[in-house]
Amino acid sequence: GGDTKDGGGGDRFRAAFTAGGSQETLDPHVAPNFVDQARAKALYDTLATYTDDMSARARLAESWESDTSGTRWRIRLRTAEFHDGNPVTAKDVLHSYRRAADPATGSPSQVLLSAIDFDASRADGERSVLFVLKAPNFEFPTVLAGPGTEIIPDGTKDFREPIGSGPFTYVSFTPGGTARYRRWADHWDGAPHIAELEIVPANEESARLNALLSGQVHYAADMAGASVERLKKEGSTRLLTARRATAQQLLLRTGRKPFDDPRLVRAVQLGIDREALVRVALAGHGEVGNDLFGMGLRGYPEDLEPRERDVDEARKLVAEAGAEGLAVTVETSSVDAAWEPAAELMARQLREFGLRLTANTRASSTYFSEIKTKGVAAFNTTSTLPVSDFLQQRVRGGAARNQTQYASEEFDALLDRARTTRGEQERLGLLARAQKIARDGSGLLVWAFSDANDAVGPSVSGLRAAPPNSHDWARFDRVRVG
Amino acid sequence: MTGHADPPLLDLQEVSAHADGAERPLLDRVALTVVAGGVTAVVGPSGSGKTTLGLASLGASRNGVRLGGRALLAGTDLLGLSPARRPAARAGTAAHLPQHPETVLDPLRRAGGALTELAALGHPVRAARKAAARRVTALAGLDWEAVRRRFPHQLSGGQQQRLALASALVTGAELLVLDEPTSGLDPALAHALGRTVRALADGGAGVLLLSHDLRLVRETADRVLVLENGRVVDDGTAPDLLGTGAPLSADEPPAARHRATRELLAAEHGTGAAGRNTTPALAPGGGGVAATGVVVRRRSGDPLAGPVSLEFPPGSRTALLGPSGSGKTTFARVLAGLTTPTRGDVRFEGRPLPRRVDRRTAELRRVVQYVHQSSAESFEDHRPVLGQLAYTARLLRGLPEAEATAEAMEAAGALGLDEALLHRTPGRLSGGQLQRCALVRALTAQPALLVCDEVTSALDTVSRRRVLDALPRLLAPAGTALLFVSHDLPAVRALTTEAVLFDAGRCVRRGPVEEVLPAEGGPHGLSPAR
Amino acid sequence: MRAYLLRRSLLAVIQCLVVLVAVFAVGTLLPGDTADVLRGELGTPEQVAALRTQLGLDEPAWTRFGHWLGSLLTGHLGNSLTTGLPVGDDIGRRIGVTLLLGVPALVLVTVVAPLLGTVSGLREGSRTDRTLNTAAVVLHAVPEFVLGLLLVASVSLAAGLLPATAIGMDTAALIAQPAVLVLPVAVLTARHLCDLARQVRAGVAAGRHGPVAEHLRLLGTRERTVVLRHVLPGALGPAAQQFARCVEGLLGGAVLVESVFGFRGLGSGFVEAVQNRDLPQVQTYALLFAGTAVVVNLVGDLVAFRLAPRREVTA
Amino acid sequence: MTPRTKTDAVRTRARHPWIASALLGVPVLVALAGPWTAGDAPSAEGALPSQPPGAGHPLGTDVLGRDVLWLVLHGGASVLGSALGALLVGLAVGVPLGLLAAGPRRGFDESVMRGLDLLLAFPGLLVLMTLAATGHRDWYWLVTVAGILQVPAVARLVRGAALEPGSRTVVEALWMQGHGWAYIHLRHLARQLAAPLATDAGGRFAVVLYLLASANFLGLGLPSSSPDWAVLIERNSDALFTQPAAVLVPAGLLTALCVGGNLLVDRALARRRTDR
Ligand SMILES: Nc1ncnc2c1ncn2[C@@H]1O[C@H](COP(=O)(O)OP(=O)(O)OP(=O)(O)O)[C@@H](O)[C@H]1O
Ligand SMILES: Nc1ncnc2c1ncn2[C@@H]1O[C@H](COP(=O)(O)OP(=O)(O)OP(=O)(O)O)[C@@H](O)[C@H]1O
Ligand SMILES: [Mg+2]
Ligand SMILES: [Mg+2]
Repeated sequence: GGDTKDGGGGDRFRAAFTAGGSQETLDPHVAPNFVDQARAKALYDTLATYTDDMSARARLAESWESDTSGTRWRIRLRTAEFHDGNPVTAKDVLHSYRRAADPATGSPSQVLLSAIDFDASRADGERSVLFVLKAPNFEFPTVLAGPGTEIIPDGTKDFREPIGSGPFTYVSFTPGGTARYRRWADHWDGAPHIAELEIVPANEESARLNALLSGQVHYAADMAGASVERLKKEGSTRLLTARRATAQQLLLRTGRKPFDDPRLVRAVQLGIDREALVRVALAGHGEVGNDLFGMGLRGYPEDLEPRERDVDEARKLVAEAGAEGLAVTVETSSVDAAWEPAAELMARQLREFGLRLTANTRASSTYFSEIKTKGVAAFNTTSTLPVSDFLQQRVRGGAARNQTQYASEEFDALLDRARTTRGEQERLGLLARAQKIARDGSGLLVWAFSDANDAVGPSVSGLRAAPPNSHDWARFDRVRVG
Repeated sequence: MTGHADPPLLDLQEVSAHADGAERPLLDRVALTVVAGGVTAVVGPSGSGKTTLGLASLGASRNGVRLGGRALLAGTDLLGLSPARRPAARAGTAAHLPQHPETVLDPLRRAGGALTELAALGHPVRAARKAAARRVTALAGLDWEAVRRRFPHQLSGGQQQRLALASALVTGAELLVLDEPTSGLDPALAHALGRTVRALADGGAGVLLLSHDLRLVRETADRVLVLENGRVVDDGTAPDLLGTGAPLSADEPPAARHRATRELLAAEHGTGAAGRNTTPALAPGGGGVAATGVVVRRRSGDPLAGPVSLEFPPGSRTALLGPSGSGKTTFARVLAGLTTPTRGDVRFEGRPLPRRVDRRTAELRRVVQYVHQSSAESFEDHRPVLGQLAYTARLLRGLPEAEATAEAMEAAGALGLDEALLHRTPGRLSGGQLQRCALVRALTAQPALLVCDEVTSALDTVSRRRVLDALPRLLAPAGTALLFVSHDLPAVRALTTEAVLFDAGRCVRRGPVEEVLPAEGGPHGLSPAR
Repeated sequence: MRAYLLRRSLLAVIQCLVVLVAVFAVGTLLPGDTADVLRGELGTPEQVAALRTQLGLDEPAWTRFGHWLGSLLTGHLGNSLTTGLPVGDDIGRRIGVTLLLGVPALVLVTVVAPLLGTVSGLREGSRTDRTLNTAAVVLHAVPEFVLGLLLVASVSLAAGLLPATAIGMDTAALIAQPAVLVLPVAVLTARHLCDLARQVRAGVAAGRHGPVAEHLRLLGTRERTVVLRHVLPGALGPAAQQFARCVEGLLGGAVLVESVFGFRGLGSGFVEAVQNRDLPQVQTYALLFAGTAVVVNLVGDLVAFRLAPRREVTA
Repeated sequence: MTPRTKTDAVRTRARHPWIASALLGVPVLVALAGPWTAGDAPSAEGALPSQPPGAGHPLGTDVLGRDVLWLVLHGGASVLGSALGALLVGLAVGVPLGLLAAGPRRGFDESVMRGLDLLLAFPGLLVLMTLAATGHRDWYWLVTVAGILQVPAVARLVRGAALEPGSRTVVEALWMQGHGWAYIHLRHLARQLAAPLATDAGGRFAVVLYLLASANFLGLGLPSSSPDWAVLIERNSDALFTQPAAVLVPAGLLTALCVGGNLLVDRALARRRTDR
């Protein structure tokens, strides 16, 4: 469709996202960016989805149940069809999960899915799947909602003309370019209200903002600092602000000098001025963090005291460690606009108690792969995830994504116990205990939670603010225009 | 001849010219007329204001010169118009041949195109322009086919001169202002030019001729004015004022002509033989500068000069003669290291000199000095001349600045240049003054060989006499050999002992001057013996 | 002339090769590779290693370069590491966008710059000149994105006259809706236009008082002819070089304008390719840019050669 | 008789270029005197970022919550220094190369120009990215590289402009008179080149300026927290509409600088032409 009339026509909805460029595919299992998720949500369904607090809610799955050990999970599918008219069956689910669990595919959920013993798992009739896990896990349902676990028809390898069971059907797509979809009237959850959906790339924030303000798009994802201010002033557009959506972290590598000395880790924890960081680096659009991931999510220990700044104590700790005047380099990049101001501010704050912090700005595209091996301190952000997943993947000793090199047998044991614990309350209690331990020693400092902002045009209804990764974020089948 | 009822083509009334900072006016209430069909000539010593007058008569002036009075061109007072409106008043009515034609030819335009374009001024019909361009090219003494596709820098000095003349003629103007039209031409061409000018006048054009070439003036002019220090000091018909060209008879009443006129006439003849008498004997056993087997070709392979082998023993005086475009300058430039020969080399005391001047050490640069044919272009235009002259002795002979300046001033004085002149920038000197400056600059190097390319072409008879007299004296101290490239046969006779005749890039005759040159007063050409 | 052209063309090929080798060498100096970029934050070491093998990145660098060069000789530009598709596909799409921006800008610059430069140069020191000249310098000195954003805010958002961005539009859509191009082309043009116009202005101002021009006036040539046939050609000599830079700048993609207005042209494509460490793609871009630069320079040289003939005598 | 042949260029001579001088003078003054007039530390540290002008902050705050006025007063010297430095590097290398290429040696001409073509054909962005990635992040690297990147363009310009004056009679006469390469090229020819070169340098200054600024986002050169005007513009670009002062004040100063400088250069050139 070459028609590119401005939005507002009623039946076509255009949404602008930061895109990944020419590397993009419609393969839902390779979904590194938010825009991939938005596209996947249009075309595909997952077995479950996340609610705002990251607990799992059924979607294509009608229900799930486990045996008492938590190793065998039976999933029952609802009646649903793919766009080509074929029903969604257990076979499709197994194919999808097998594919996503293959490291060569590159699914973000690969680590979680690799816990499934596919040789033992099987289809149990047309609409029922039996998953057998390699180890018991009562948090398994959250895996079913993970990104990169979309259900594709059995045997699918090619995604040039993708077929899914989502609310929209594929029309056209060029990598790095516009993706077009049409309403699918036969979706099990009811047909979308809009006739067409276009997801357009615009990497520059100002371009997205201008497009929204001039009515060229209805939805502009990922608005930050100054744009948010401008939108607030603007008035006619509406901001969708998901509070505490992104955990802003400072990773201190406890496996390396100088942060192998817990006194220095503690000094930094005590010494940084989180209020100031939120006020300046996040321009006030966030909340002070308590060095724990997942504020407001299921499993977050709400009862912990907030960290109070204590410069004297920090200075003492630094002196004890014999590290006065020690130069530390923190890795940053332009991946997140808050990092460089934060680094600058932290440098000033750390100077107050004797540490000299300098920032090393790395190229954004290879930042994450570089900090896996390089440096002693680095910035990082994580958007909303189930707390247990986060702990499993980032904090557990030896986990692939554990970048602080924290290793605590006590913490690992608590996590293991939690997984095998059936009772929800009991399980969350164990998780809370684990988190308390990790909070002091893991070197993973969550210094703030920043808001995530999207904006919609004046004619748009049916969208609400929701954290990225959750079900309602960037979901356009309930949207109305006009 | 036209009747007096017609208004004159050009009528200058009380024209004055003032320069910033000059104590006396460059032109002092000059009046003159040029009528259709007539040739009015202005003669006068170098620096008397001829060029200034020529420009003023077209309502123009050089930088820093202010004009006053009235210059009526075909009845219109040019000086009364704003500068922007003057070109339109001149278009097709008046044309100018400047004294330094090389500076006014557009370096980016081929000769043919530039001429055709200028033809538009006098030929509204497009078709006629090409034909007109062809015709005037022939009239100026050039071969259309040969020059049509050439850029100005691909032409010899004389050819540039003729091209500039052609551009003046092609506008079809009724009034021609010709400033030294024969300065770069060989005698045959100069003679032909005289006939052309006369023919043009007879055809109805008016000509204002500014020249030091008294022979040309005699041949063409109806009326002659003598200018001195910006004032008209003598005025009359050509025969009355200039006579026949024979030496002045002693019994003529002094009052008949002004002193300045008499000086001009007196200097025309009897060139001092002093130069030749003082020629030292040739040093035996060679030495000095020698060119061996020099050949110059264009990139395309066309030969420009050579093969030529010549020797210049210390103290020798050689003339290099030949028709315009015969390769004299090309050869001279090879000696100076300005043109790289395709084959052959230049040796000094048996050792080859580096081929390019920038590869020569100060010591070796001193060996051959060269005075450019277009001497006016060889100065930096933003600094006073004196400083530029003094550099030679400073850089090449290591003299301190004060001494070098004094020496340059002395040499300049010997050539008739006032000290005051030397403190000006080159743009404020006359053509003849600059030419002598260029000579001073080369002389003060005290070279082994001095190559002079047409150093008398811009000089009036008086200045020329001074130069010819002074030159041998100035060359003597260092035993400098002289290669005198010239069309000026009397000067050649006065100055040199040996002569080389070039034609089409080859040396066609050589020997003592008397043998190579035709007898004095004979035919104007130098017919090469084959 | 023909021999010269032939020699330069041969040289051009060699130059491009040298640039390619250099670009590749530099590319291998950059940290990380495509596998790192594609797997990003969430990639586990196994996933990255698997991808690396799959992409052939575990081969030595020069073997890869050899492969790429080999396929280039057979007329294929190779496949992108990130998409697995022929690199020509993506670049082909982007060239259209860049040409749509660059060519109009180029035409504008070519026509308007000599015009403004001449007008200004002929009236050197006058009010017109000072106004034009000041405007030119201001436009040139204001950062491109500030200019772009201010234009969008005033023309598009406040006045609603022109579309604000080109996001989501491909070549066909742009052709169908050329109004989108107006603002970005204006921003692109502004900078180069000013550069070139000022260069022409300086040349004209210098040439109009030169001896040749004065003499032509003395012969009665009309001012227009003096300017058009003599002064302007003389001024265009140095400007030709500036013009060559401008062609290069416009055809090589304009990263800033592309991002402000949301275009997907060669400029952003190249940045993306470098960020993705997609060396086959980077090299193809480099080849394209180097080729453009070499050709543009050749043309610039020929023009300069004609506008400033050398005194050549001997071989 | 009153003088009549006055050209418009002469007329301007009478008036002093107050406007141009002020345009150039104010930014230079701010750059040089700024650090003395403002204290050592920005006042009211840790204020809200990107606040419009108000009490305590006459020009508002920047993205880091620092006082824009303080930053502006402190950030001129580095921007002028580094841009001028880069420009000088470009000129110092480019001008002699261009002059050499315009000289009589064809072979040399070809090899220099073709060599520079390579540099011209090489994507400059890649050079910057590589520098950043290989750890050469100090400002002098950036200044040098930004300067080197200007060399081909400068050299080409110089060569093009020097070809014609370089083959004039006067140059030959100067050689013959014993002048060296340096005098002829750097004093005599440089005068002829002054006009195109000065015009180009005026524009190139802006180019270098923003090249340096944009390199900051690659992590090159000055730290992103430095008060440098160019960095300020770059860093605050997102807030152009909410806190315009943070962008427009430094941008205005830089623009004034460029405009003033260029106008003065133009005048000087015009004056030289009429004075001859
Ligand atoms: N701008 C100027 N300022 C001061 N003096 C000048 C200026 N222009 C020319 N002159 C002087 O005015 C006088 C007349 O110069 P002009 O060129 O008219 O002489 P000329 O008669 O043509 O001499 P020649 O025969 O040597 O060409 C000379 O002495 C010259 O030095
Ligand atoms: N650069 C060039 N390219 C092509 N032809 C040239 C070039 N320079 C000179 N010529 C030609 O070479 C021939 C010899 O020129 P040269 O200047 O040596 O003559 P000349 O004897 O000095 O003449 P004149 O007496 O007119 O000064 C002329 O026909 C001229 O047109
Ligand atoms: Mg004269
Ligand atoms: Mg000659």
